[in-house]
Amino acid sequence: MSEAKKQEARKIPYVAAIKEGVREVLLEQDNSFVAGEDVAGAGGVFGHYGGLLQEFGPDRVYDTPISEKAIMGLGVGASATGCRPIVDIMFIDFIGECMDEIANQMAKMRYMFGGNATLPVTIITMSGGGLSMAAQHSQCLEAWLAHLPGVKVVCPSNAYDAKGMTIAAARDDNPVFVVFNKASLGMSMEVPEGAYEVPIGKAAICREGSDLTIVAISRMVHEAMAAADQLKDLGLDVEVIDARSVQPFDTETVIKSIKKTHRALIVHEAVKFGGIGGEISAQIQEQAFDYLDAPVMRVGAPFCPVPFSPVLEEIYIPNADTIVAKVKDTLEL
Amino acid sequence: MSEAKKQEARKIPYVAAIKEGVREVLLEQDNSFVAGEDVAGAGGVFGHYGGLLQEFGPDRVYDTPISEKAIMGLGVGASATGCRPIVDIMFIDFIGECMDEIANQMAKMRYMFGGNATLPVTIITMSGGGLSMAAQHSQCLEAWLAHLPGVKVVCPSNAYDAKGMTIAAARDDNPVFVVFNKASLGMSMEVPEGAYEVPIGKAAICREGSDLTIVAISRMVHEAMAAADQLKDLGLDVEVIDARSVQPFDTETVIKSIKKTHRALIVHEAVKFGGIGGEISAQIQEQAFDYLDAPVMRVGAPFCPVPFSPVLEEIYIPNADTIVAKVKDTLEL
Amino acid sequence: MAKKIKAKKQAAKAPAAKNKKPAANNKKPAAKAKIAAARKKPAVKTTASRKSTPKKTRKRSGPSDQTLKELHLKMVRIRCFEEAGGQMMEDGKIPGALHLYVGEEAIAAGVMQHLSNEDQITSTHRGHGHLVAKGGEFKPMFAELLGRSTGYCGGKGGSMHISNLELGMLGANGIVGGGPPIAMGAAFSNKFRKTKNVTISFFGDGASNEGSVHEAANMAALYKLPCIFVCENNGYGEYTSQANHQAIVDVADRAAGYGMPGVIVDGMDVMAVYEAAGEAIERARNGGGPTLLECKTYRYYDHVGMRGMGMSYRTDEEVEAWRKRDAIAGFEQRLIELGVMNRKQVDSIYTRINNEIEEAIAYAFDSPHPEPHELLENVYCEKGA
Amino acid sequence: MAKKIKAKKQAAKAPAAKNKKPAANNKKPAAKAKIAAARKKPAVKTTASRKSTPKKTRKRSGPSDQTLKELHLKMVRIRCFEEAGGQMMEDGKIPGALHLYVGEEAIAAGVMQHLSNEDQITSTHRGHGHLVAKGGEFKPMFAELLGRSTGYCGGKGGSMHISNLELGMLGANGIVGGGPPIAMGAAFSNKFRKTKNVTISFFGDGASNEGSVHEAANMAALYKLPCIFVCENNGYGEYTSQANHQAIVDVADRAAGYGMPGVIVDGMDVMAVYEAAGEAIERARNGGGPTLLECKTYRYYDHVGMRGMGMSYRTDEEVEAWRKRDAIAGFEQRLIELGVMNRKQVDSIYTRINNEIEEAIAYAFDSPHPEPHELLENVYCEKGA
Ligand SMILES: Cc1ncc(C[n+]2csc(CCOP(=O)(O)OP(=O)(O)O)c2C)c(N)n1
Ligand SMILES: Cc1ncc(C[n+]2csc(CCOP(=O)(O)OP(=O)(O)O)c2C)c(N)n1
Ligand SMILES: [Mg+2]
Ligand SMILES: [Mg+2]
Repeated sequence: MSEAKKQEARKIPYVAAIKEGVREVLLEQDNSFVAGEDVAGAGGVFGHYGGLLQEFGPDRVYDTPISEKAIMGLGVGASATGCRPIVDIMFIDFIGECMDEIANQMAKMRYMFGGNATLPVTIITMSGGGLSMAAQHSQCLEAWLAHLPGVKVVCPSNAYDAKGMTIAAARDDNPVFVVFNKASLGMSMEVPEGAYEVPIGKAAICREGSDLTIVAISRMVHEAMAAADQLKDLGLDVEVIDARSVQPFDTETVIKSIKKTHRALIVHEAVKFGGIGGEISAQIQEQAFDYLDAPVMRVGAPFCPVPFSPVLEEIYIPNADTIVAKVKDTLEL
Repeated sequence: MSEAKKQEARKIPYVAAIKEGVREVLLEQDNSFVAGEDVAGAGGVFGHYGGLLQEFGPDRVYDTPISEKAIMGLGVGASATGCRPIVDIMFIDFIGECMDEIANQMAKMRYMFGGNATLPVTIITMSGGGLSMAAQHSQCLEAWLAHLPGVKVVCPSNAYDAKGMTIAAARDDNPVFVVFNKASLGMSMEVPEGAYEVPIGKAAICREGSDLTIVAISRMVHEAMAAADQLKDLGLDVEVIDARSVQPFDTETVIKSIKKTHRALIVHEAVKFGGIGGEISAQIQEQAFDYLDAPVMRVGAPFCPVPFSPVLEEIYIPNADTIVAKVKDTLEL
Repeated sequence: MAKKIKAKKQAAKAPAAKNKKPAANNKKPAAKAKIAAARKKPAVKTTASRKSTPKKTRKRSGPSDQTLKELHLKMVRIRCFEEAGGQMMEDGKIPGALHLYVGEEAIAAGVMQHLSNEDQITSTHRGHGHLVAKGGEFKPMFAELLGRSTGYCGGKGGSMHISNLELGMLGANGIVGGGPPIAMGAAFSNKFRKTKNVTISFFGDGASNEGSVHEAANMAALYKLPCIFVCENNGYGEYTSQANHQAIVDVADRAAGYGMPGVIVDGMDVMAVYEAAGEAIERARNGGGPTLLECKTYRYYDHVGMRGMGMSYRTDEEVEAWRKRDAIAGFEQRLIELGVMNRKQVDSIYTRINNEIEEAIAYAFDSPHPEPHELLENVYCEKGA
Repeated sequence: MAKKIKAKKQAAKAPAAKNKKPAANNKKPAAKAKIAAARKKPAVKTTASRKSTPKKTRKRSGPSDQTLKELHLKMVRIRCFEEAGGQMMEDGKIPGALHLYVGEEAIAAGVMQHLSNEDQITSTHRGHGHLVAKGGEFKPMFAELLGRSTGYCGGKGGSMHISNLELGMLGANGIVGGGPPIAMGAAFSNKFRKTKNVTISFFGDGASNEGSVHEAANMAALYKLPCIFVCENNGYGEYTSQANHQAIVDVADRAAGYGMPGVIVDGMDVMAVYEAAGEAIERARNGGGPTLLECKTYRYYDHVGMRGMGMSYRTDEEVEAWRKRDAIAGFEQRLIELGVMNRKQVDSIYTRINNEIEEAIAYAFDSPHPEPHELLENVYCEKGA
């Protein structure tokens, strides 16, 4: 299914877009249900499932015990046997509790069984800092998941994608992680009513430019856009790409852009060392080495846990200024 | 402490070197103990703890239940309160069972507590394929760990390092993962008696060369050495670096080499996408962009789980031929 | 942790930080007899159909006046700290989330009364009370909640990671079920190092469904570790009632499955907690291994922050019924009856503590934020065996 | 899984693949009375001090001749498959590790007798027996053990991941404790889709200490799912005895802590397993929720491979005592007594099955290895709702 046309100027926040996406899935697919900690009675700790229990009833929306391994097992077992579950892991920080179920069961079952199993399960979770929630509630761990053949991972940066990628994920017959960003929950934009898909595996060009390509993930897209404005004043015409999907990653769109701009910077909120930016950087120079006029730059969080202190967290999370500083430094502007 | 001089031509296999390392630690540190599944009575499923129970008694060597979360918690809690535990996770594939204890407790405790906690714990585990053990017993997951500020990760490729890094890890006041390779267990080499350290965070130059630097991890070092021989015949003088430590990573040694050779290839057994090779590649071109005569190459496992079929696994795991083919292809030899 | 702001108006106004009395005392004081009756017939069922042998419900006995006063003081210190901290959060002065312990004070006080600094505890996301009872001082605690460099964690931990290893407090924890494996490890260490120390692991009813708790309990029982698993069963995990997260009434029913005693106690009765904990701790110190001690309790406020009433997931009547059984108010009544203290002395304690708190808050606000260079400090420590 | 080659010489030679009788029959046949006595007083204790109410030890009742024959056939098929497969491994013909089910056949047979292809099971690393009893065919099974493209998993899974979803077999599992959460999810699916199907989760005594089992059991009980947790308690997890991995004797003691019935049964008695499983399955089909069914059993061979005797972690006497209670030999005796079969008929079954196995092995060896292009296939599937 292709992306539906945007219909009218109806603006809703990211958090509401998630809910609409899930709602469309529940309407569309009889064998889908939602299960997670506090998703039913409380409608999700961020309200992104609000009202779904009331609308669809307790047979479609389930509060679970605080048991991430069981939640993930529920997703695996139910999807292998005729359901299309949407399971929720409240914060991506908690996937350590169920990495075995993710890595050794969910991601590998189809392959190990020679194609004999199909797991149409969607996993919704929240990532990112900025809310003073400290080291265990602010992480970006998409790199762990992206390293796992057998699962897909998307990180919608805006309300439109939040809804469209939720629907695309649920329609996909593979396990798909939809990693939302909790600091973006209030960001509003135009979002069509009804169901539409934002395809998994396709990056979006948010701003065209000719001098530098910034590939950004999740909330960093907005910082990249702000940085692009600042860099304009320095005479750099910046193209901004929202990666959207980190597994599969849309290398083609990125390489095409860099062959035009000859310079690349990758920005994510995750710790830089070992983050997905390394993979992207490596791919860029593997595939566009002769086009590069400067080293591929990376901006990510420094090598430490997320600090609680708001003044430290402010320094910790990459932002437009960090991006601009990196560009100035590397390109000696 | 610096590396002790090798004393005499005593060759022992990798598996015995691990045991000697652990034994030296138990002799040296009264507050150390070993705990893990089948490490005591059975001496480890690979025999790498053989005889330690008999020598040190049941107060120093413990069989645990099959409870990886508890094992890791044992390491965290005991190291925070005056012990220097060595805990064993039989296969690195099983760290998914305790990633929360690793990522959210062990790695972050000191930082979150403002330096108030010190965790001198060593974690020993086995990684890698080649033994037809299929998708859940053959993985290389060091990239997950290396992405975690707060832990160190070393991957000894040979018997000498296996012993010396075990001792260095146990003497380190931080959590250190010593990731051994199970297909290397029988490889013998000269190993000194007594205690010595191979420093964490220092790469080793295994072979000097002037045309291409191969940075290899764990067992891939030996494949890289074999590839270097083949490439010599093609007229390429290859330098081989054993990364040894992936966290911290010895960028300095690698960059220095590449500034000499102008070409780089990274090889690891882990799945290429999202593996630590991306990080290394990104760092190389960030820090030696102007020195590079060719794109930084990567060789890693293809994007699928490890297949059981020996014929498929043979294709799956990178080897000297894969490395040579990659070099020929990229450099158009 | 996860904070949910509901649209509904707050039904009962939360008491301000400066209240001299615990929240329950703001209500019409219940008659002595009524309190006693409520305590004898607690709203919580302490017997369940499937209850297994080693579990017992405890009754009061008689410790020294000094002990009684200390128990009381611990509870009051927690209550006042939490009311003040909660109010600061409501006023937007504390970054992040605050999980208040108000209502559950008897557990921290009753357990910690038996411990020295060499005994350890692991705590939860609801951890201030545990730290206060373990000897935590107000100044570095408030400073930590504000993320200041004078805080117990230098501002890097905040409420969810507040800790002090010198006091044997191995940390609040943002991970539900994060504490028990660590506590088990510390208890292992105590046994290994041949100390007589014990480790207490506090965890909630919700946490009891985490695999980590299961593994830690089994290992503790196997090795007969000096580890006490204290389940603070307040009937909810966030907004999900116990009935919606497990098919049992008593978490203590799980003890038999590990081969350790399971004990249920009225968590609103500090003496009952004190005695049951004392017995378990003594057994642990003497090599008798772990105990699962379940304390039936209640949190007066919401999962996060200070709203108490008008919630969709629980009734105001339920809150009121529990508040009537307030551990502090009831205990004060008892102390006065026993002649251990009089009302004036009780009141003066609140005055003193609230003054201390006022001072500590001022200190915290005056404290500097961490310097930028601190960001990358203490990720690792310098090597050395 | 982890294979440990010990230096000690093998004390008792393992029977070759071509044995027409189960291993136990190679010994001097024990007298009828002796077998019966052993069964009445099994070496395993089925009563424990902390046993809780809903647990019971089961006795035999009377199903049809047809059922008895099918139970017997299932066990013999497993035994013969395992002996043959084990021998192939010892001969170096099977790559990787093989965990043999020999000795535990009564459990797979007794449980699976109640299931259709629409009922699911999750298995363990010791999974061949479960698949055979669930209807697995020898040809694709041997082919899978050899990693051939005609195997159930196209050669990509091998022994530890052998599976067939059409048969409702959701996979052997290389992860200890990997199955129960998946089984719980499948049971959830059965309930959600309003089928009458059940899911069985097999797991070992060692696995019972994994957090995943705890979480799955709690969730299954909470939602009253049609899920039966069958603990195959063979007294060891690898080389560690139960006494060294948990402080309890009966894993079924854990059932009460989830609010589900716990049942202990002699896992060497196929009728006892059949009946206990039948009751649990019927309850589950009728909406009565999960059961924890513990079967006391024994693996004749080592954790991996075919060595049976002369192990450092268990005595030969122990092995012999269990072999004397062999489920198949005993059941054959009983069937002959009951007149359901005679010795000749029994013998002819072995002949037939061993012929079938011989054929299947030849087929497997003749089968092609996967093609290189298959390496990257089936990582994902084509999209489509
Ligand atoms: C592993 C994990 N899962 C989920 C959460 C989110 N969470 C924080 S507190 C909480 C409820 C805990 O309930 P309980 O253990 O009963 O403690 P209480 O809050 O009642 O004191 C939840 C689900 C978390 N922090 N960690
Ligand atoms: C998570 C995990 N931890 C450890 C192992 C290694 N291992 C494989 S089988 C086994 C023993 C399992 O014991 P039990 O559950 O009793 O099953 P049994 O082998 O006795 O049938 C162990 C420790 C594993 N495969 N997975
Ligand atoms: Mg609770
Ligand atoms: Mg077992």
